[in-house]
Amino acid sequence: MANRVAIVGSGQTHHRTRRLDVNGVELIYEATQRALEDTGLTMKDIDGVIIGNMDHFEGINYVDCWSIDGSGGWGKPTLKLTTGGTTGSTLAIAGYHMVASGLFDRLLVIGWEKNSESDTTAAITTAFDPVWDRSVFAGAISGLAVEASVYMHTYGATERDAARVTVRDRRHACLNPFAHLRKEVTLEEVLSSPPLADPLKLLDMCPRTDGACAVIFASEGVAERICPRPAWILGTANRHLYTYLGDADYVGLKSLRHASRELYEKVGIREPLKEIDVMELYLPYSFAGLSWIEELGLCPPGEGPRLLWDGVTDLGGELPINPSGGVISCNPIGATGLIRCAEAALQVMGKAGERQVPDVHVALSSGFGGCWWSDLVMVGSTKPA
Amino acid sequence: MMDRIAIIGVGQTRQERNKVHETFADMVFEAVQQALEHARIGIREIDNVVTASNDFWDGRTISSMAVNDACGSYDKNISTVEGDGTFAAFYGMTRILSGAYDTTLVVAHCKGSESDAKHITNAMFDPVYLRPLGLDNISTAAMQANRYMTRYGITEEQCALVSVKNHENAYRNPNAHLPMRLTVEDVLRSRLLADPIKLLDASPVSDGACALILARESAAARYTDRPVWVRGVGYAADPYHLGDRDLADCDALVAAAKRAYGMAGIADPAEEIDLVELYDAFSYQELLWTEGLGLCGRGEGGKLAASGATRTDGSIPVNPSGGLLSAHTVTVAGLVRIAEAVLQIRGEADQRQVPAVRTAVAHGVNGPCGQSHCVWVLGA
Amino acid sequence: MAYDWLQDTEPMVYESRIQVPYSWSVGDTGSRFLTEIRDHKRILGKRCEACESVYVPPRKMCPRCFVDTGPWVEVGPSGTLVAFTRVRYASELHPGHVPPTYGIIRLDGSTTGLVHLLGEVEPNALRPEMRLEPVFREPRTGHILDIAYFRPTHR
Amino acid sequence: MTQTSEPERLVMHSGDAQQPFRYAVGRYGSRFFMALRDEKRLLGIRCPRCRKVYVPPRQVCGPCFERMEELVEVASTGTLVAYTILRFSFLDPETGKQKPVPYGYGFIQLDGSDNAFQHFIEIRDEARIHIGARMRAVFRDTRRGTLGDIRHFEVLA
Repeated sequence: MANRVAIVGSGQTHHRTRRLDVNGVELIYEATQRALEDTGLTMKDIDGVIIGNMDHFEGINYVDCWSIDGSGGWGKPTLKLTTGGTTGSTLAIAGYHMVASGLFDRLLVIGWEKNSESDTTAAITTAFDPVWDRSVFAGAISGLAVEASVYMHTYGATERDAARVTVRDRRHACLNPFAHLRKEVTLEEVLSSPPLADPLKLLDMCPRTDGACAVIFASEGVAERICPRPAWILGTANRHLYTYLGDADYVGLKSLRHASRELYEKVGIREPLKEIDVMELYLPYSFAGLSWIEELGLCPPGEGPRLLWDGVTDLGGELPINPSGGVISCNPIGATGLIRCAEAALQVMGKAGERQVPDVHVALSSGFGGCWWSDLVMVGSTKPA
Repeated sequence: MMDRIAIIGVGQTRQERNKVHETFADMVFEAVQQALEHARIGIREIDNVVTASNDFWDGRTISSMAVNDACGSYDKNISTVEGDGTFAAFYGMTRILSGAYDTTLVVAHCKGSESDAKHITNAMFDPVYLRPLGLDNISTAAMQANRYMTRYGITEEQCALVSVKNHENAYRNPNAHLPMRLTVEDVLRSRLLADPIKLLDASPVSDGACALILARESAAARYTDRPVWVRGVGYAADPYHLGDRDLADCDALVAAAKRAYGMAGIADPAEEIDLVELYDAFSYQELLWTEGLGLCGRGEGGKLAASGATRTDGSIPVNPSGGLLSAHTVTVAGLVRIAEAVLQIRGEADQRQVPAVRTAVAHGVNGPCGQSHCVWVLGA
Repeated sequence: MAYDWLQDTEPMVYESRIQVPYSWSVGDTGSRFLTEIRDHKRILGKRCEACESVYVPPRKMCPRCFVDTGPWVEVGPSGTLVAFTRVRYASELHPGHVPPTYGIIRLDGSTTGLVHLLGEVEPNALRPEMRLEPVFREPRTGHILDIAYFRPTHR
Repeated sequence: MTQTSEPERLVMHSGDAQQPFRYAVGRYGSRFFMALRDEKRLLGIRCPRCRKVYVPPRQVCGPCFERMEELVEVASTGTLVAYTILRFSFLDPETGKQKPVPYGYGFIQLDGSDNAFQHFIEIRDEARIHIGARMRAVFRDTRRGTLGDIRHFEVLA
């Protein structure tokens, strides 16, 4: 049997539009120091570092090497993972495997981003095939707009339904001191915000954010000594399905459907809506909050809007989603997936402050990116069998 | 102690100057198919995949997206290490040790022919303090060579011997890019790039892909009667700013080797290791890395090479494949070192076979002037 | 379809580029370093109070001890040559499009080396431990090349 | 470098720095472009296992992990399966300049293929553009063997 692994602490920067006071290395240092403070550990206790972001977002090649001053990786095993938007969640999954391997006891996992330092859409566009996709594609916004158009066409969902997702996440963000956009918006404000790509408008989309997140993963036996109520990793699963955009199946998010079914099976979840207490999902835009929760099996296809309007996913509802405010309120891309995992762990540990959901035993976090890819990490209060 | 992990199959494309007919995906598909055949395993029995690539070299953010179809990861768990393949293989190994998977496919690709190495390697350097100086991999390596040779009295002739040996070895490796019969004089007289590095002290830019398949012991037995065991792995990083370290040292390599040897129970590497495949991006690096790997004392890398010990017929053959000097595929190069070590241990290295290899070391590097090193000890 | 279409296909190449503009934050620590050079031709390092290392360029944190660095300290401006190379090939990335000479220079009072350009010296005259001094550019803009290069100290 | 005030915080700009690339199209893609350039024909490739036809042609069927080699001609007409109209301006990473907007962008399932082909869509009459619309490729007169040899797709009259 593999070693069990828990998240024992984390640190986030206060995420902002632009952090001129620090360079990228110093931003990483800030999050890392906060994670160490959170756990009472020093860098000497850390036996390895994993870090990730997207090269062309900051224009830095070999970020793992460049960031050593701030990551604490001097003299330590240091590794970089990069999978685009899923980078943060990919890092969390790696944190799990590397500690579960028995080769590490206290592993520092860092995701970061300085979106302010480049043109995000230009940078994202370089993620796609230079010969076939790049000249017509317009980054995440165009891809997501296409998905939204198909969802509306297939199920009759409306822009107003989607706006309800933004309203929820932005309301939740007011409770999270680390979130970037901490101001409520109304349905009307979302609907009347400037158009980006039909049917998406400015307030349907995530912002561009500077920020970093560091999470410490520890092995069984070590974790309990660091933290009275660690967040145990119950399971991970992911799917990175496509090479070409045109191969994707725009009705729904197949990668999330497949990954979640694998994860539920592993962990023994039969009714996710009832058995999972809170979700921190990488929903980069409003429509994802309708359609992707269907893929997670919370309701039948096309019924996402009903769950939203019924308040099921609000704080206080049956299954709160994104009590942190989610990605629509804060998106330092290379950190975003890891923030979801860190927030899910905070909920399990009971350390989520004003955004705490009562009695969380099982929490799910997700990452999204690449060519419609999905990563999942589930954490819980009880050691897995 | 960790469970036993085996490498059950390896595959590599030819490493060439310009694979203009092939996309990243084409190269990856070729390497993966070879590895599957070598391991006598089907793609459906591979339960997870780790790819390795570099977004700058590929000219593509999320460079792994190009090879999702070709690496056979459809509907499987997959991840991507950005950096040398030895590091990706390490992560691939932990995914088995974690208990989550039985068989990991690791595949790396790179095509240096598609970009301009000066631009790509300049981007390794800090944009505020270093990039404006116009630094690249060659000019920074030259400073390391200068410092190393000055501190220990290493000679240009000793460096040249490495180039002569490795290019000669490449004649026996059908996958190598640049086999050449050279004399020390040829190397010394070749065009000066940046003192003291000359053209024939430097590696070419090569295209290629390499794949390997890792399996836990119980799974390995189903596929092969010739598993190559992972006896130890270690990796570590030095600080970033070149002036923060003494470039004549390679502390990160020493630390990485110490971990790997510790895990493998190796006390006297020069005595216990039968063969080394290391990351010789420049001729002086083979000398420096043999020191870091503990094959000789500090400052004795030049003497070790001059003694003939590192030749294929010597006491500790280094890079019988021809090394990076004969084929430098960047992120692929370290994975090729592992693949070559595996072939040697299995006795399948054909003309470049070194007799009776039971324990071999493979080595990979990330970052400028060997900032981050990964060391593998493999055994029969 | 016949198999040989693969063989008689002309291999096409798509010539392109990546041109994403970046605006890197220098940060408060780096900004102080560069503005001191710009305004006062003074080179500053930062000292770690735990290990006594003095870093140039200055770091907000000591990468070895992983704590905030302590006081600013003025270093140099003269220093000692640790390692060097003369580049012999052309690159449009070289400042002024001239193949540069590089050095790692340990400025007096610093424990680390600064990578920079060397000038006013024949490559054959370069020696380890050689004494060097900075030549400042006019006008200065708050850029690492406000130090134009280091040259041998003439006594 | 530019600066902001209080305290002075410098920013380092990359200016017009760029990295050149020579992306290999590969045999499969090159074959597609040869047919497009020389004959205004569109080619797909069929998987021997699942029989799906993919455009553009590539060597590997991802789901089957099968090597493909059976080229098939597909139509230059098809059905719009998804689309959007870009209304915000952004930097084109291939030029470093703002991309002109608005422009239409969509996925067209070409007749005879099983996946979608991504391209610009002509948007002069937005009211006629909808999911399910029948589309056709509009070819350029001068073709060089790139995706731009198709100007865009337009709604069939």
